[in-house]
Amino acid sequence: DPALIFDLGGKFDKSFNEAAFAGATKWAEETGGSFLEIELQSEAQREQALRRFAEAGANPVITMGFAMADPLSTVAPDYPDTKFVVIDVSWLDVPNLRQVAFAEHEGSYLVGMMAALASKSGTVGFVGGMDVPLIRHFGCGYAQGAKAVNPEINIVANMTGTTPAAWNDPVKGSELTKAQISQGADVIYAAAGGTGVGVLQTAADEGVLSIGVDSNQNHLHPGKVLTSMMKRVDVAVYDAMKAGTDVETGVFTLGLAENGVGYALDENNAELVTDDMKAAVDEARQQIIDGEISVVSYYENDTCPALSF
Amino acid sequence: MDVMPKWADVVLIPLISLVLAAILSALVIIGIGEDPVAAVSLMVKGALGSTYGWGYTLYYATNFMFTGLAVSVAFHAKLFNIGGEGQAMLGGLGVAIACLYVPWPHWTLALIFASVAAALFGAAWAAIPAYLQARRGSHIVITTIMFNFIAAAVLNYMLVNVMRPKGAMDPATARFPEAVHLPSFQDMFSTADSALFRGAPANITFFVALAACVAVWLLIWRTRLGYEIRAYGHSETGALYAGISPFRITMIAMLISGGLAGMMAINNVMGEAERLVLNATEGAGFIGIAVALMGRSHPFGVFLAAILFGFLYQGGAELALWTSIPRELIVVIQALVILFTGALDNMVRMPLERVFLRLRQRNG
Amino acid sequence: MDFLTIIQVLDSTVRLGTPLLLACLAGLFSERAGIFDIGLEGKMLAAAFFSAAVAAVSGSVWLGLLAGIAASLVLSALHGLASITFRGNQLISGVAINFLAAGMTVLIAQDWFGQGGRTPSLMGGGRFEPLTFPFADAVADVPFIGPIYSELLSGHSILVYVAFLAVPATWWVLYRTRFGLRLRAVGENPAAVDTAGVSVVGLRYAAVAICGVLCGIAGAYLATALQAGFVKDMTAGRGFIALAALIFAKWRPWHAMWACLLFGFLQAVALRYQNIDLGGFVIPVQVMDALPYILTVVILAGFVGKAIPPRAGGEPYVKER
Amino acid sequence: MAADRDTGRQEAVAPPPAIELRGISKAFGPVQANKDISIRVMPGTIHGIIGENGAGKSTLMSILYGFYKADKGEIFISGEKTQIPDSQAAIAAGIGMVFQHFKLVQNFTVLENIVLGAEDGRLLKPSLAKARNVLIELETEYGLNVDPDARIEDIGVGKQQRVEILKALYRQAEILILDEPTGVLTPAEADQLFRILHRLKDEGKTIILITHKLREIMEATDTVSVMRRGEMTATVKTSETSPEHLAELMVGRKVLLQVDKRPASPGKPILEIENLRVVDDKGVERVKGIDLTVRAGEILGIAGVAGNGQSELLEVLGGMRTGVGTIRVSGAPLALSGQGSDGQARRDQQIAHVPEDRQSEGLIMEFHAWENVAFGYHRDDIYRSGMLMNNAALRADTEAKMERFDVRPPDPWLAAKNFSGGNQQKIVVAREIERNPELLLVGQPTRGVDIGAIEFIHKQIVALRDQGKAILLVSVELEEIFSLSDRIAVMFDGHIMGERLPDQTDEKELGLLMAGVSGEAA
Ligand SMILES: Nc1ncnc2c1ncn2[C@@H]1O[C@H](COP(=O)(O)OP(=O)(O)OP(=O)(O)O)[C@@H](O)[C@H]1O
Ligand SMILES: Nc1ncnc2c1ncn2[C@@H]1O[C@H](COP(=O)(O)OP(=O)(O)OP(=O)(O)O)[C@@H](O)[C@H]1O
Ligand SMILES: [Mg+2]
Ligand SMILES: [Mg+2]
Repeated sequence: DPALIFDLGGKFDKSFNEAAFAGATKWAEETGGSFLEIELQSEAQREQALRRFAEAGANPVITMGFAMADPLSTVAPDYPDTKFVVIDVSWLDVPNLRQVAFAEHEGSYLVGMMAALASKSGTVGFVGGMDVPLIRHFGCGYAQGAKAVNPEINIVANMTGTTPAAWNDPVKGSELTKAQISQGADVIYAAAGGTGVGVLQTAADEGVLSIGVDSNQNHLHPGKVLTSMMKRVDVAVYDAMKAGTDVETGVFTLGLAENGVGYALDENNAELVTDDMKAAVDEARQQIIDGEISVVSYYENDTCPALSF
Repeated sequence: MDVMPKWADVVLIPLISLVLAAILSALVIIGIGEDPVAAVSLMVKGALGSTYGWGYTLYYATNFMFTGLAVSVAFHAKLFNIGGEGQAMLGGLGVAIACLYVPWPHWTLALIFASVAAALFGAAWAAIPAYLQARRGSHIVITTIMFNFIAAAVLNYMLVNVMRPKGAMDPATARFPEAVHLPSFQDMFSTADSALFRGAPANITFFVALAACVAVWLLIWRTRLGYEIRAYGHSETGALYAGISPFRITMIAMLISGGLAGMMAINNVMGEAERLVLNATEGAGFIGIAVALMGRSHPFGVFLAAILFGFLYQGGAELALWTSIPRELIVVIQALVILFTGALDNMVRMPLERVFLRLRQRNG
Repeated sequence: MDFLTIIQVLDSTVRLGTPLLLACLAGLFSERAGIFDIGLEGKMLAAAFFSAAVAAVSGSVWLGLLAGIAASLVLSALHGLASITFRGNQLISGVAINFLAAGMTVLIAQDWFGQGGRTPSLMGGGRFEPLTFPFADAVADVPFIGPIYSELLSGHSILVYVAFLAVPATWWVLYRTRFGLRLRAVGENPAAVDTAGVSVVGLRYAAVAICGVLCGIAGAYLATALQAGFVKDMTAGRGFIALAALIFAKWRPWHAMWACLLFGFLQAVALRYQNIDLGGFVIPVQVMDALPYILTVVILAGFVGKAIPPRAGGEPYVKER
Repeated sequence: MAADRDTGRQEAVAPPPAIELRGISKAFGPVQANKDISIRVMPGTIHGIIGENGAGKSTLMSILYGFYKADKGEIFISGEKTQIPDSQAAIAAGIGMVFQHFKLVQNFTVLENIVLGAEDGRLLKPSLAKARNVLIELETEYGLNVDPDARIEDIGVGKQQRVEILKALYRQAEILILDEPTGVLTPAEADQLFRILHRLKDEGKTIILITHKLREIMEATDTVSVMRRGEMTATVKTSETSPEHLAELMVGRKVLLQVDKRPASPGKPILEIENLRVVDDKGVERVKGIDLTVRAGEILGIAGVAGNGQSELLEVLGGMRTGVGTIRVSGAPLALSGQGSDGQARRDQQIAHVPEDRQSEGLIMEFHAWENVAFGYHRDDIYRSGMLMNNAALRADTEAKMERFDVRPPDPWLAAKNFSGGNQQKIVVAREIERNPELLLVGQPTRGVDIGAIEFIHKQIVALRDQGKAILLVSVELEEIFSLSDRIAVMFDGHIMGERLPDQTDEKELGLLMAGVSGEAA
């Protein structure tokens, strides 16, 4: 059986763990298979879960999040017959490891464009969860996309906090949203886990648009969520489980070309996305795929050309 | 004067309380549609049934011993230090700085100096609330709560903006050099043909924690300083009468407390993760409050309570591994254990006392 | 900072201060009666969940509010049982209640809704809507007064007004009624109350129950007025901040209100002014994030003298052993 | 008088006792506090109860007042069997009680304390207004004046006790129980209390009075019961007994009621105080420039109503408080603030201190007896072994002290709180006297202590004097001042009103001085 290790946020984090769980569930429903799973509670359990699942014969062992990189680099070599999969890591040199990274900045770029196109005020917002590089990475792509549409655009970016509570504080998310609205923002992108629930809610209540993250969150407030930046963790997990022990190892970066990231369009936001918007964004998408536009990753030198944190 | 023999108070009551907590936990497990017997035996086997399990149980227990002792020492001076969490975070910073920026020739030296650094950083973080309490009367409960939040911000800043290796996604420091690797139980106890404590994070710090228990016991019950701390804790006017300076005791008790909380970092940062991550303390500072209260602020009690919580953590991990029981169940079980052994102990004691009184009257 | 921004910050202050205020008053009743309560956080959380859950299921926010209060009352009763009837350690009991609420809310939420420890989003009658004062729109453009009336005073959910009315009400109950006199007495010297022929246990349970009701309203406000549903751990430490505010206020109702508004204000300011640019040097977001806490310490050290808790607080009332 | 005729008529119809207790037993865990106690208290009388510390007096009265529940036994009020499960029932039955340790809310006003639990109606204002009127009536009727709006923490213990009595009267108590009411009163206050009690008695109220002072029993009561070790050993008519007899009944042996002491032979000055001024925590000046000298081999007694600066004087001398002025001990100046002015420094300078409040200052109630025996001296080398404390030496020392000072039970492991007041005091006195200090400060050495223990403690103080040590005694008990002092200074409002020799003055003169009427003027 495959095994799935969720990160500390838990499998219902309204974010990528939940997406992974969705992918795994889909696989299980389709194949009738079953999988082992654990929601980590502490740092020390990372290695523990890897070893225990590997020893129990689980294969592949799928793990979530960049924090697994370090434990994987020590554990995976001990179990050469087990295949490991990690999401959000791309820099390890371990033979029996499949590393899946997403070009979140590219996806964020597209929704940034849509935000700028939809904005009437010339101000758009970004609400992050805890201030960590990954979230800056999201914000950075978003800002670049927005500026590509409107170089004069004003981007209000906020982080919710510095403790893990920042991922689960919808009340603070609401207040940040209200603050951004009062600063003129009329489209707000939330990359903040459970806090984002508050952002989307308040945006809907206050009559401005919001942008969801990770999975398709358009349905949360139909007609009020402009789009969602999709990060297809569910697909990555589903594919890995489907491939089973034969899963291919190596580094896989899923960008726009691979449909690993993208923006969501469905009946819930159909009315919000005009044909012009769609055309502009799709064009940019193709240009990025073709290498005509390069979206700078925050990781490249820990700064963002379009936004300062 | 006491109605009950001491053993009943120390052994029987906690045992009955634990059983009650277990029964209620079982009901909760049934409530979410799982098998309580299987769950409990999985926990016991997973946490205590192998050296591997013990290796995790004792690792967690080591953390809780430090934070529990920290709360206890302050408690003896009637200071409620809720700041263990922040002090442990800062302790981690001290360890990381000591391990990353000094080329240690051997882990023994590194351990000594990292301990000192951890204690100093933790103590420094306790010093300001202590000073404000002693000189300005600012309530230490509020200031230490505030300092927990401030510590989180400091750590976040340091890891995101200063100590993170360039381009790394993880808000964490680089891995510590091999030379400061602390011997784990596996390194210490495994032989060529039997691998004991395999992969478990318990390490030499456990013995440091044990030594800290003994040292705190000596300090509190055997030294003049400990005598003064206890005297001050029981009666401030009494301390004044005896020429014990409230300022001095408040400062010293809080510095020791903060130092102990900081020293937790040598277990989790230096011993386990071997790098400093954002979430290093994981609430151990708060568990320390429960551990100290349940251990009645006595080092031996703290030791036992820490083991109990270590067991719950590791047993909970096993549950999480092999069942799909939500991890919040463990939180509920912890709550019930704290409730019954800590807050509702009189519910057991009162009837038991009546039983013993009757026995006594019959015999005498 | 222009006038409108000030209004908005103050508006935000009111919203952020309200749950603090309700929890703080809750703690005030309990602690004034001599029962320390660090379980405010847990009670709020339980109330937040049950109010959202029942509101989601029934579609009625009022039923949700009642359920939230009931859940908080159950935990209050547990605290009372441990600390009044069985004379246990009040701090431990509070810690246990916080853990219990954190765990049980998610367990039950998962069991009921299967949405990962969340409740479904509340729609329509499942939420407390903002109350708009008469003529709020009409006067909005009047300079100065207009925004104050239409933005700051009007447009909050009814629970906000309940919270702020609870301040004079608390003051009145505490200082103008027989019950208040006895309540304050039992927190100072329970033996005096006992020998005066009044039940210490009864009074303390009453206080703990009031505490439960107020925490219940606080939780319901978070989940059904500020938000439209429950998210795990959504109280995010507000119970502890409320406790800090209570000590800050030296256990007095009007001071409690100012303390909570101060905390709310500091948070509101910090939220709005992240990344302040001081001529090239950008203040890190972490500093702004920690600012409310740093300022609290500064204010506490600089301006607020020693806070002396109710004398019998934290100690169970034991006549004979 | 009308009252006389009343009693005459009632006797004719043989009235039932106001209170009758039958077979009351009460155990606190293993301790049998009351064993099968029966007692009858006639209406319109003052009934005294005496007994050693821990004899069970307070317990018995607390049962009558519904504070404790008896394990066994019956209570009859005016001949009717009455259940008293709680204080409410006791109040309803017309019983009022003034506890040994007052049950007042410190930060409430007098008025609030009085109405607490006896409010009419849910709102406070009318209750308070009504109580204020009743209070004024009661005050004029009994001369019990206190400021209704003063906070309890701001008024003296004497006033606090009046509040307790007013509380009972406000509830229209017909039966009033007073547990050691005079322990904290000045003679004048005590006299006034007894006048009030007699008035109440004349009105037909029944009074139970618990006290350790035989003189009060002899002067005030009609009947007296003696308790010993939880049992009621005797009930006698006061007119048919004597103090010596009662003391013997109480303690089980003959007791010397007068301290046997030789005249002093004072030597060189040990303690010299010049122009000492002390300000208290609230910023009020409590000692306003006093000069005093105590010589080797003499006891200087400081008389005064509580709250006139004596406590602050002792605290400065003991290093618990700062002051300004000059103090020399054996010629060497004492630091009065800053470095070297704390209790440790005082002990280094051969000053020992029996503090006024043994429970909150002199002892740590949770500590074992053996830990308390080192309290304040815990840094001494004799209690040290290497870096640690030498607990074995401490325990040995404790056992020796317990034997020499007859501490009961002689168990070093017992916590201080589990000793009776008298024995707690013996531990403190033993610790301080056995240091053999040059100067001994003693505050209220026998407050609330039974006569057996008083006798013992007094003897020890005199013995230290006879070794040529200087002793400064502060006491509100004039009797104690008279029997111990070689010289008496009276303090009033922070000033020394005058010095007298005990055989050249009397209680009346001292009483005037204590009230601020200077000797010359009188
Ligand atoms: N609250 C209590 N809990 C347990 N035991 C108690 C309590 N109060 C009193 N006792 C026990 O009851 C006995 C009688 O105590 P009590 O206070 O009635 O004595 P007393 O005669 O009033 O003494 P004193 O003259 O010192 O006031 C004590 O020796 C003690 O052992
Ligand atoms: N809470 C208690 N638990 C156990 N024993 C107690 C308690 N309170 C009092 N005692 C016992 O009561 C006895 C007498 O206590 P009590 O308080 O009546 O002393 P006391 O002589 O009256 O002192 P004081 O007159 O200063 O109050 C002691 O021997 C002690 O063992
Ligand atoms: Mg008594
Ligand atoms: Mg007594």
